[in-house]
This record gives sequence, structure tokens and C-alpha cells, in this order.
Amino acid sequence: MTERNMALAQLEQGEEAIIQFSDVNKWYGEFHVLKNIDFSVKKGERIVVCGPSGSGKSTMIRCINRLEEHQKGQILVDGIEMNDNLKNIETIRKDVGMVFQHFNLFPHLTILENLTLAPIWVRKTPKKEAEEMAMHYLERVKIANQALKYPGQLSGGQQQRVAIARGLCMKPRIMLFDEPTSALDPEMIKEVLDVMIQLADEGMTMVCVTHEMGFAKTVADRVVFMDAGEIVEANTPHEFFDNPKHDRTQLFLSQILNH
Amino acid sequence: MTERNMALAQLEQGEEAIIQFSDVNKWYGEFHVLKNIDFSVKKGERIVVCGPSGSGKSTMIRCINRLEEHQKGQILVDGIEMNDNLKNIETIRKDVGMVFQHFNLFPHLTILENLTLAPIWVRKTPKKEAEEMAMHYLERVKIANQALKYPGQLSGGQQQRVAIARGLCMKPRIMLFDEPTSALDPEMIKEVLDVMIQLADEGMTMVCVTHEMGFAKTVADRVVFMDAGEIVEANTPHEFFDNPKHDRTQLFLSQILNH
Amino acid sequence: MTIEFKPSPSLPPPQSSVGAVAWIRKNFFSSPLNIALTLFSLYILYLLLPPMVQWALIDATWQGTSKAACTAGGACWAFIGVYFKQFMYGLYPAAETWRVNLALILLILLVAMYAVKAIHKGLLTAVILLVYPVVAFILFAGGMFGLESVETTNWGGLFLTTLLGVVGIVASLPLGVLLALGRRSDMPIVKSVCVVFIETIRAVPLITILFMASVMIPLFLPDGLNFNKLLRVLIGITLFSAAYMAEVIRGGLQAIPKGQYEAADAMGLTYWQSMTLVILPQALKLVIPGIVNTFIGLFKDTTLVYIVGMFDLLGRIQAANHDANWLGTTTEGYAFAGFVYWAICFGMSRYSMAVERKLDTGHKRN
Amino acid sequence: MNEKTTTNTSFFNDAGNRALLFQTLLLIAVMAVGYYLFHNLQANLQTQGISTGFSFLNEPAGFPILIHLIEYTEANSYGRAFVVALLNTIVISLMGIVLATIIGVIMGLARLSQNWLVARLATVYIETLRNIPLLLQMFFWYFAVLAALPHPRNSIIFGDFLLNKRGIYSPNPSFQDGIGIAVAAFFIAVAGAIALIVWAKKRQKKTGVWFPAYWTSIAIILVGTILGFVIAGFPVEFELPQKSRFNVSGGMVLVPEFVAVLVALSTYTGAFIAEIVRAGILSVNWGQTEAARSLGLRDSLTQRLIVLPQALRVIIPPLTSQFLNLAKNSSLGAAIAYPELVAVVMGTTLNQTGQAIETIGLCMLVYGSLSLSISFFMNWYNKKMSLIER
Amino acid sequence: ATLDDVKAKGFIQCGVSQGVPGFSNADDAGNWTGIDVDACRAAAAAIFGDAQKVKFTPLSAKERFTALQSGEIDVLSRNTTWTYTRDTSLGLDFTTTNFYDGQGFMVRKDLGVETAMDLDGATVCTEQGTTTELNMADFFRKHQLSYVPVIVQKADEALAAYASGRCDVFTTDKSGLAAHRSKLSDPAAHMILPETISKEPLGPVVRHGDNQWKDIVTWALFVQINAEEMGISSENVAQIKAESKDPSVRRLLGAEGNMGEALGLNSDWAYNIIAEVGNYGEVFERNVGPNTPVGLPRGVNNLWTEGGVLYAPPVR
Ligand SMILES: Nc1ncnc2c1ncn2[C@@H]1O[C@H](COP(=O)(O)OP(=O)(O)OP(=O)(O)O)[C@@H](O)[C@H]1O
Ligand SMILES: Nc1ncnc2c1ncn2[C@@H]1O[C@H](COP(=O)(O)OP(=O)(O)OP(=O)(O)O)[C@@H](O)[C@H]1O
Ligand SMILES: [Mg+2]
Ligand SMILES: [Mg+2]
Repeated sequence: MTERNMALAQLEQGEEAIIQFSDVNKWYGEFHVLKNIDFSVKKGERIVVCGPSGSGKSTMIRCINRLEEHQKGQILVDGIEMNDNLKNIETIRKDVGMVFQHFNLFPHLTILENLTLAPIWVRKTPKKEAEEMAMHYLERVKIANQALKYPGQLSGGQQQRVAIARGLCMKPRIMLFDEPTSALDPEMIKEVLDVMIQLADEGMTMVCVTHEMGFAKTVADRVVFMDAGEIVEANTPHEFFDNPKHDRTQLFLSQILNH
Repeated sequence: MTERNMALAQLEQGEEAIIQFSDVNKWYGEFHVLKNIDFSVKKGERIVVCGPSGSGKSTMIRCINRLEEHQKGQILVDGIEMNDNLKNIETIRKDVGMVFQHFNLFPHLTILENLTLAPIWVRKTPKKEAEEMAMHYLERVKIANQALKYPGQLSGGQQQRVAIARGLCMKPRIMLFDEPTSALDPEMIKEVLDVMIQLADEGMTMVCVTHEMGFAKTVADRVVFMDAGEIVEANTPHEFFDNPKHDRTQLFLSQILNH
Repeated sequence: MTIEFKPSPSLPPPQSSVGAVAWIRKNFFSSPLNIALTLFSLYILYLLLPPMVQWALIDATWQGTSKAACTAGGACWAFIGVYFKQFMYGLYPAAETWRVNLALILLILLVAMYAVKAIHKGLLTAVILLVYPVVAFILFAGGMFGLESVETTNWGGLFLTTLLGVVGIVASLPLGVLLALGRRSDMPIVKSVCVVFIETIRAVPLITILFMASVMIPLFLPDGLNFNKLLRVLIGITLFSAAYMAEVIRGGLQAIPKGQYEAADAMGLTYWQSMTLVILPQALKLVIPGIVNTFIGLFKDTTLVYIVGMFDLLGRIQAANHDANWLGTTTEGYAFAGFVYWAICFGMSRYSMAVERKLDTGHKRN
Repeated sequence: MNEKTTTNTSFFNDAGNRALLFQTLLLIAVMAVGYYLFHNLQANLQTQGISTGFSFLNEPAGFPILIHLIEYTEANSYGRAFVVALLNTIVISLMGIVLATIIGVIMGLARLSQNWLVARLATVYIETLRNIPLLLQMFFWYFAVLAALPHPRNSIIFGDFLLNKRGIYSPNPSFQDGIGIAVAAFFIAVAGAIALIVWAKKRQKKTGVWFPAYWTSIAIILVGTILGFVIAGFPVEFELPQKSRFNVSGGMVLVPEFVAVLVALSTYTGAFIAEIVRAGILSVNWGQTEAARSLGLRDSLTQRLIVLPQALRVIIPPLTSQFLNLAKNSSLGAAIAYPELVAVVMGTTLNQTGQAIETIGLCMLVYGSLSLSISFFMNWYNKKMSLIER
Repeated sequence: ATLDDVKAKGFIQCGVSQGVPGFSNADDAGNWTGIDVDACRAAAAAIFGDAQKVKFTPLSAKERFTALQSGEIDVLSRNTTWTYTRDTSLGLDFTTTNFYDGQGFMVRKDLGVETAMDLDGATVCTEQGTTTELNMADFFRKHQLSYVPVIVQKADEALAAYASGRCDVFTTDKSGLAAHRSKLSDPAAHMILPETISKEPLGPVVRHGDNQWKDIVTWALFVQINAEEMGISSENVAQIKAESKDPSVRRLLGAEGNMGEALGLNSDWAYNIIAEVGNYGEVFERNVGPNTPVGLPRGVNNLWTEGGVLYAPPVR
């Protein structure tokens, strides 16, 4: 837990933000999905984002590695601004790993090839080295024995662990998770959360959209609650769960915790 | 409840059966699906058929309006024998309404047209009259405001209610239901069962394959339990649930009620 | 006081509902209409089959050097025998046909090597697509390495048909991929260039494209530059099938879930990297049946080159039909050609159906 | 922190600029190639002294055309020859479409037949015709089958019809005075029939009673027309085909070129349509049939009211593209002397005038607009017919 | 210039028909023979001293002019009629005539037709894309005869249609009729009607604008005609060259002066033509003469001294 404490300490010292949203707005056609998002994440911080369906959670974190473009305001990741500049986008995507709800593994490649693809082609790592690193991460997600299988041969939980390992293989400074467990059967959720907790313990900067409140309580440094494209409340888990400020948050918590 | 009591009274008096299976056997190729079915339904009676999957429930009730042919034995519906005689089949189908698991509404016709199709083409009802009747039944299933929409625009529960109304529009003497709620989301099951209970209360002769044991207890006059193509046990709900005779029945009930 | 439930034994179905008799009754005599249909079909068979067998087999003549040898009144297969070499190779010099055969055997061997695990698939593909065509061309055309030169006007028969079909489909694949990607691009000019090309080609019959290739292309080339008619026709055929190929591939691209594109993007792959490493391998595999079907269509369409004066299999048969020694053997010629085309196309369509089924199960597993 | 952001924003790294640059390059390349080709063309045309333009369309054609729906002689212009050829293409396409659809529907249904033999025969038909090149089939019909018919001298005779290798000859009606009465009778009968149908529909709506209006109206039209002819005293004379020195003269004739193209096109396309029809019918859920049956609808009504309307939605789009293929494939008629667009314009006209660009361009334009209008129809139809869903 | 190209290539690319016996026809082994073929061979003999240095491109009637215009072939020698329009507006030059022909009709003997005037109501087959199509139309219009035109893509198929009885009449140049008749199963059952309905001077064609090339092809033919007139044949040419005292003969055979120079050729160019290909009479007899399956009489294609119209300018 030392790493975690260090991170918290840095947070308190107001260390420089690794992700910085300033007054970000985004529209889908006429529809205003993100409204004046002002928000920053410090290095080593673990953020959990929650909120009702359609509130813009996915959109927000997809803006961080520019899978979506915002139309107003500024997003800085690691000091680099998100704009049309392809070099910037490339640099940032190398540094930001992402895990999707539906895993999005490449079905035509083996697990090992899934993991080594980006290191080899983007980071230009020698193949051998990339494979060694991949095996290392596969071991960390406890799935090294499946390296030569294809994604279709694995269970959902295993696939999601592979997806996390794939993200880690690029040695990112930030990991984004978009509801990583919501497409999984209940028995498999735990194995994925365990991997994520382990990752959190190692001090990785994480932004995670999830409804797993247990996870939020255990690992989050801050919980961000969104509704209708706005950040309604952002607070430590302790404050957030026990003493929510907004009635909207209270309502949401009552629904989700009673479920 | 007067009608219902009358029906029960008739049952006790041994009134003539409206559906009569005598030693009915059916094979799919080499596979013996229905074995020596001997069974009768009296006018106004409500029968619930249950049993494990593949036991021949659907096959049996589909024999009643000859969607399936039996190969041995005799089926009399309303005194008419089921055989290759097309006239007989036509007469019986006019008098027997059927509701399917997957609704089977006609997607290219509006709700109203779905309902008036058979009255106009089979019963030769004037269009206006048919439409009035259709609206009447749509009101009974509480869906009159959707009359001009297409089936694809309705929820599952609404579609199934339309299907019931469609069956009723032919003013049948018997209604058959084949797992009418098993393709529905839990919230919608109730709205369909409510309609069916209302129908039962009005004294319609009903044969209903379902696993909704609550429904069986409330409305059934008799519960028929089938396994491996045979009728294992047929009894009043009271006897059936509280005092099942066969070990097979007990096993089945223990599985289904614990769920 | 529970009763033990013992399922009664399954009985065999009544004789009337199973077995050959029941099958025949159900399929042939289940209703008056059915009986009528059965009788009608039998009558048609009676009209067609016996005379056909009589003509094609019983009364057929298999040996001979001219129509005069065919006295039995049936098919004169001797005609096919005499012209067989021409039907296969056109006017390719008889002493040199081993070169065509060798190229074919080479190709079959190369393709068969895909089954060998130890060989690197990418390397093999590169050999087949880059090295093999050069070798095959040298073999066919000669004029090098002591091989006697054979002019393209002498290439013909099934050899030419196959050449046109295979080159057309292989060359149209990369072009089709580019066009498909272009059509899905969000750059308006790229997109419209591709759309206009694809839709124009698909709107006109192949024969107009071939006429363009054989008559109009020379007019568009600068003075002194001109190329071989075979090459021009190949260009025409390739452009034509590329437009159809593009649509097939576009279907495959559309079938790849959006998540695959996003995952590739999120990993920092560039556009071309994500296309070649992630999207296209999946999309192409998905559309193999579509590609095979395009190939079947193209293979049948190669017959049109006869109209612009090249002698493919159909052309050679048509020419042989005019031989004074063999007048009256047109039906035999067409029957032979029909059988060859049918066997190849039917075989391929069965293959594509098998692939489709295999891909299907692959998807379910995922 | 802000300084950092402004670094390395070179022009070429901007996604928007890159797209713009790439597209500009492409546009320039396309235009350059276009210009290059055009330039060569002009140079070539000039050195070879070939004139350009469409003025040749007004010059006398000088060549005969075997089949012409409108008046045409050798003295007419190339322009008129073009119209004649266009009409020939349209006629063969339309007739081919009608026949192919009929064949396709019959064969598609036959392949679904419960009768094993019928289904097998249909399968053999479909798999054979689909897998043999159309041109080969045309040659087969023209050079093998129709050429094997007897010489005009030994024509096969059915009543007033003659069949030989020069074609199928039938009596040619010519109308005399008094035909007006017969025509009027026909129209009156048609009007009556329509009125009957309207009345029957109204009555059905009101009382639910059906009247066999369609059969009755056919009868009315037939009887009415015949009556008209009787009253007018049969004002038609038939010019009968007669054997003359070389040929059969008089009467109407379908020449073998036409018959071969039509038969080959429609049987070939029919095989494809059969598969489409089969797939369309199979695509309608069996539950629909069961639901209709359990409502008491007869099988014929079930097909007509439930299965066919739904199958049609699935069938129409691929069917239109088959129609389109058929229209394009009619160009193969050029290979067996059927004077359609390609044969007359890209064949004879091109050769007599040497105007390759103009003639080939004209042909491509015609086929292009044909395709375009068919696919417009298809899109419109799809939009109209798509099932409404949530 | 074409000559330089040809010399660089080492052969002449010659456009011929897809098979008209006696004019240009390939046997099973791909060896070409015929009058039109020999016109190209003569040019090759003149340039290379080797008549075999020719490659042949078979062309349909429709493709022939574009093939020449585009430079795909160097000479078009494919029984092509010399007409005003073709000479002036297609960018082509006709060299000279190597066969004087005229369009005629072929019918089955058992029809009992004696002259073309009897053809009222007949069905006529011909090949698409030729002057034949137009002449036929003109003839029937002029004489107000009715007819049914069947215009087929290729000559072979038009013949097949005629042979199968689709038509009563087959029309093309008379030489072509004779050639095609030889391809029928029973040539004797068909006859060529006496009428000649058009003038069809046939000869090799070259691209417009290259006079040197045109001269070579033209004079290669003139040499053959002059040789016949002078009695020089492939058999006696060597002997005559050695022995002749006639200055015009000596000039022609290159024994005296260098007549080839003006054409950019060697002095023995004419000698080579005659030695390798023969004089016009030999070419005629070998390919289409009475002793060949085509069996044409010399007729108008005889020397002017023998009552024909062959009158070649002198080599002087
Ligand atoms: N590509 C798009 N075009 C138009 N609207 C979109 C698009 N993607 C998302 N939206 C809309 O934007 C809103 C926010 O979407 P988003 O996916 O960010 O929500 P979310 O909070 O992640 O919801 P969930 O919990 O369901 O994933 C939704 O109303 C959605 O319908
Ligand atoms: N058309 C058919 N051909 C062959 N076998 C069939 C056919 N229809 C049903 N069967 C078989 O007959 C048996 C009885 O089927 P049936 O549908 O009547 O069962 P069920 O009791 O309704 O089961 P469920 O609860 O799953 O609907 C099953 O084993 C089934 O596989
Ligand atoms: Mg989301
Ligand atoms: Mg069931």
C-alpha cells in the first residue's frame, strides 16, 4: 500500500495534473452530450466515474484518447493538447491504455499476437522482447497458459483480462476502463476486478467507468458522478457514499445500492 | 365468478367433452412424441399443461387445431373428428383460437388489420363490423390506442396482448396458449397474465401450456402434467400442487417452485 | 404413497408413416395435385432422359477423324477428341504445351503448400503473388532462357479462359480493397472518386468495357505507345471485376464491429496499420464466399472476349464448329464446353458454400 | 504547460490539413490523368484525321436492320438506327424480364415443392443454368437448337402457324372497317368489369359477402369483346403466312435471333430469380403460416395475404438487380446477330463512321441511365416497403 | 518512322483476317498463308531479305482500322476495300491493289436461282462492319427487291448461318465467296451468281503520313507484278540475275545501280522479294488459283498484257 499512499500524498500536495479538462463541451449533431466539463486527474490517481445510462461517461473518457473529438474547451493529457495534430494524438495514444466493455480483442490473432501487435508496430519493440513482455503481463493477469489460443476460445472474464494485459503492454502512464465488467457473467466479474485492484495498488493512473461500487470504495481516490453531460459531484469515496451532497447523487446511490 | 362455477358444475355432471383425445399417438419420423394420450376437456374448463421441456406439450395442443397431424387414435373437437378432411379442419380452426410463444403477429399489417384479417376473409364479416369488434377486443386488452401502429413498434407484452385479441376476434369457443409469457421480460409477464385471467373469468374454454404456477393455481380447473409424451398426472390444482401422486411430478414441482 | 413414473416404451411408428412406402407416398402421392406433379415430372424425365442417354452414350461415336466416322446417329465425341488440344491450349504450339502444364502444376504445388505447417504463410503468399506470375509469364511467352517465343495471339482455349479469370480476380483484389476503403473514407473527394468509378463500371455491361479496351484504349494512348491486346483486355477485365470486388469487400468491412476499429485506434496504430493488421485480415476472411462468387461470375464472363476476337475455350469451340470436316457437331462442342464450365463453376460454388458454413461456426464460437 | 501544447504542430501533422492535402493531390492526379488521356485523344484524332461530334447521327445509315419496331429503311439516318436499336434492346429486356420472372417464380416454388421429384428437377435446372456462361447458352440455342429446325420448305405446321429455322410464323391480323365497334365493345366490357369489381368491394365491406368479381370480370370482358366482334361482323382479316420461293412470306414472324436471345436470357436469369424467390419465401418465418392457419385461413389465402407480401420485401431488391443484369446481358445478343444497341451502334455504326468515342460513349450512357433509373426505383421501393419497427 | 521501328524490332507486325483461305489463313501449326499474307512477306523480304520476318495479328473487320491507327500493327493486309471515305477520313493510306474484286452472291444450287435479280424475298447473311453491308443494301434498293438481312458478327459465323440454312444467300467479295465455299462440306452444291454488284479493289493499308513506309509496301507489290510481266519467277530469278542483259531487268534485280537506296533498302530488295515470295502470278496460283481449293480464275487480276488490269509502274 505504500505506492498508494505516496500517490495520495502527491494528490494532497497538488502535484501537476496528468489529465486536465478545461471547460470541455461536446455535441453529437444537435445533442449536447458534454457540458462544461472542468476536471483534472493527478498522476497516480484512481478515478471512478459513475452515473445513469446516457449521462456521457463513455463519451468523456473516450475524449481522453480522442476516440471522440470535443468541439469546445481544452483537454491536456500529459501536457499535450488534444487537437487535430496527428503527432500529438499518436503520442498520447501510446501513453494511454484503454479497456472496453466488449473487450474488442482481435479475433484473428492469438492472445500473444494481440498483446505484441502494438509494441511491435507502434513502439517498434523487437519481436522477441515484445513477446517476453507480453508473457510477463499475461502472467500478471494469470493467464499465461492461454497465450497461443485465440480469443474466441476464452471465457469472457479471461478475454477481459487479456484486454487489460494488452493495454499494459504499451507501458501506458494512464489506463482507461469503460465498464470493463458489465458484459461479464457474475462469476467472472471478480477475476477482472482483482486484476484491476492489483493494478491500482501498483500506482497506475486509472480512470474507470463502472457501477461496481465495491470496487469504487476499495480503490478509488475520487468518485465522479455524472448526469446529463455534467459532473454533478466529485469526491472521495468516503464522502461520496456516506455523505453525498446532491439530491441527484443520493437518488442514484439509493437505486444502485438497493439493487 | 358465476360462469366459472357453472362450468365446474357441468364438469362434475360429466357434460359432454368439447375436446376429446382417445388413445392418440404421434411420431416425428421414428421418434414417439405422444403416447396413448387419453384426455378430455369440457366446455368452459381451464386446463394448464406443464411438464419438462421436450415432453410433448406443444405437440399435444397443436394437434387440437391440427397444426400437427397425429398418426393413431382419435381427436374430436366440438364433436368433429380431426382427419384429412379439409372442411373439418377449417371449421375447427374457426372455432379454436391460438396464441403462440413468439406472438406471430403479421409484421406487414397494422394492429387493426392483424385483428380484422381473419374475420373479414374467413368469417366474411363486413369490414366496418370487423373493425368495431377489433377495437372492442383491443380495449379489453387495454391497447386500443395502438390500433394503427405496426407490430414492430410495440413492446413484447403489448404484442402478446394483441395476439390474444386477434385470437378472440374470431369469437372462438376454445383458446389455446402455448407458453404465452415465456418470451417476455419479467415486467411484461404480468400484463399478459392479467388479460388471460380476465378471459378465464369470463368462462372461455382454455388450454394453456405454461410454467407460471401462480396462474395455474389461480385459474386452472385441472393441471395436466406431461413427461416423455405421456400424461403422467391430471388433477385439480389443489391436489396437484399439494398432493402430487407421482414421483416424477414431485421432482418437477420441487424444481420449478424452488426457482 | 407416491407412484413411480415409468415412461411407457416408445413404439415404432405405424408402417404407414415411415419407411420407403410412406416416404414415397408423402413425397409423390400425398394429394391429387401432388400426384399430378409426380406424373408430370415423370413425363418430362421420360421425354428428356432416354433420348439424351441414347444420344450421348449409347449411340455415340468416340473415335474417328471426321464427321463421316459418326454413323451411329448419336453424339460424335470423336470431334472433341480430335480438337481436344486446341480446346485446351488454343493454337499454342503442340511441342510447347508442356510449359502451360508445368505452370499449372507449379501453381497447384504452391497452393498445396499452404497445408504444410512448417512453411511461413506470408512468405508463400508473397511467392505466389510476386514470383510465380513472373515465372508463369516467362513460361507462357518464352523468348527467354532458350524457350521458343509464343505470341499471345496463339494463346487460347481453356488455358486462356483460366488465365483471364485468375489474373482478373487476383489483380482486382488489391484494387477492390483500395476502392472499398476509399468508398468508406470520410474524405469527400476520395469517396466520390471511388463511388463514381464503382457505380459507372457496375452500370454498364462488360461487353462495352471490352470494346473500350480493344477499340478505344489505343486512341487514348500517346502516339507510338501501345500494348498487346491481351494486356488491354486484361486491364478491362480487371477494372470491371475490381468494381464488383470493391462492393463485396465493402460488405466485409461493414461487418467488422466498430469496437475493432476503436481498439486499434486506442492502441495508437495508424490508419494503414490498423487496416492491414486488424481490419482487412478479418474482413477478407469474412468475404471469401463473396470473392469466390465474383470469381465464378468473372469466369463465366471471360467468354465475352470471344466477341472482341480472342479465342478462349468457347471461341475455339465456335471456330472448330465451322470446320467443314465436322459440320453438324455444334451440339457436341457446346455440350463439352458447357460441361467444362459447369464443372468448374459448380465446384467453386460448392466450395464457397462450404467456406460459408465453416465461417458460420467460427462466428458462433466467438 | 501551455508552452508545451504549442510545440510540434507542424502543418503536415494536422489531421485536417493532411486530409485536405491528400484529397487535393488525388484530385490533381485524377484531373492530370484525365487531361493526359484527353490530350492524347485529341492529338490522335487530329493526326488520323478522324472527325468528332455527333453530326454523323444525321447522315444516312445505308445499312439494313433485321428487326425494327418503328419504320426504318436504309435511307434513314444513323440517329434513327440508334433509336431502332435502343427499342430492340428495351423490348428484349422487358420481355426477358417478364419471362424470367415467370420462370423464376415457377422454378423457385418448384424447388420448395413437397414433391421430391419436382424439387430435384428444379434444382437440376437451377444449378445447370446458373453455372454455364450465358454466351454459350445463347450460342447453343442459336447455332445448335434453332438451326436444327427444318428448312422453310419442310416447315412444321400447326394450323396457321409455321415453325422453321427462319423463325416462328403466325397469322398477321389486319383490321377492316367496323373494328371501331369491336374496340368500343371491348372498352365497354372493361368499364363494366371495373364497375363490378368496385361494387363487389363496396358490398363486401358493407355486408362481408364475397362475390367472385375477378373471375366474373374476365368473363365479362371476354364475352363482351366477342359479342362486339360478332356484331361488327368480324372486321379482322388474317394475313396467313405462306411459303414463297425462298422463305415464308406474310404473317408475323419471330426470327430465331430474337427467340434465341429471349430464351437464353430468360432461362438463365430465371435460374437466378428462382433462388431469390426460394430464399424470399424461406425467409418468412414458419410461425407466420401457423398463425394464419390457426386463424382458419386457407393455405391459398395464407400464401396470398401473409407469406407473399412479406416474401416480396425480401425478394424485390435482389430481383431488381437481376433485372438490371438481364438488361445488361441483352448486349450479348450482338454475338448472335440480334440487332440491339451494341450490335448496331458499337458494331455497324462504329465501323461505318469510325466514331469510336461517340458510339461507345452513347452506349455506355444508355446503359448507365438504365441502371440508374432501376436503382432509383429500388431505393424508393425499399424505403416504402421497409417494415416499420421501433 | 515505321521503317526504323520495324528494323529495330526485327520483324513486321502484319494485321490479317481471322481466317479466309487463300487470303490469310493459319493452319493447325500456326503457319500463315495467302495472298494478303504474301504482301507482308514481300515487304519483309525487301527489308530483311527474309520473308519469314513477319508476325501476324488476326483481326476482325471491326478492329482492323483501330489496330493500324494505334500502331499495334505496321501493315493492314486483310482484304480491305479501298474506298474514298476510308482513304480520306480514317487516317489511313491505301498502298495499291493486290486483288481486284467485286461483291457477289453465293446460293445453293438446288434453289434454282440463275441471277441476282431472282433474289426477291430471300434471306441474306453477311458479316458486320464491312462495305458489303452497305453494297448489299444499295443493290436491293436499286432493284427494288425485298430481302431479310441477317448481319452476323464474324465472317465465319455468317458462313455457318448460311450453311445451316438460316439464309438463302451469302454475300461478300467474290474472292471471299470462293474462299468460303471451299470451307463448306460440299462446295459443289453452291454456286456464285454472275452479278458483281460493286468494285472492291483490295490491298494493304498503312498509316497516313509515313510516305517511305507506304512506298516500301507499294513497291514490294509492284515488283511482283513487274516480275511476272518480265517473266522472272522465284525459280529462274537467280539465273536471270546472273545472265540477263536487259537493263530494266538488271536494274530491278539490283545487278545494276542501287534502286533500293531511295527506299532505305538494299540493292537486292527486289531480288529477295522474287526469290522468297515469287512473282504475282506465282502468288496467285499458289494461293487462290484454279488448282487450289479456292479455285479462282485469273480473270481481271491478270496482267494488262493478258487482258487484265494489272499494270504496275516501271522500276526506273
Ligand atoms: N455516435 C453518437 N451519435 C449520437 N449520439 C450519441 C453517439 N454516441 C452516444 N450518443 C448519445 O450520447 C449520450 C451519452 O452517451 P454515452 O455513451 O457517453 O453515455 P454513458 O454515460 O456511457 O451511458 P452508458 O452507461 O449507457 O454506457 C447518450 O444519450 C447517447 O445516446
Ligand atoms: N418438427 C419436428 N420434427 C422432429 N422432432 C420434433 C419436431 N417438433 C418437435 N420435435 C421433438 O418433439 C419433442 C416434443 O416437442 P414439443 O415442442 O412438443 O415439446 P414441449 O414440451 O413443448 O417443450 P418446450 O417446453 O421446450 O416447448 C421434442 O423432443 C422435440 O425435439
Ligand atoms: Mg457507456
Ligand atoms: Mg413447447
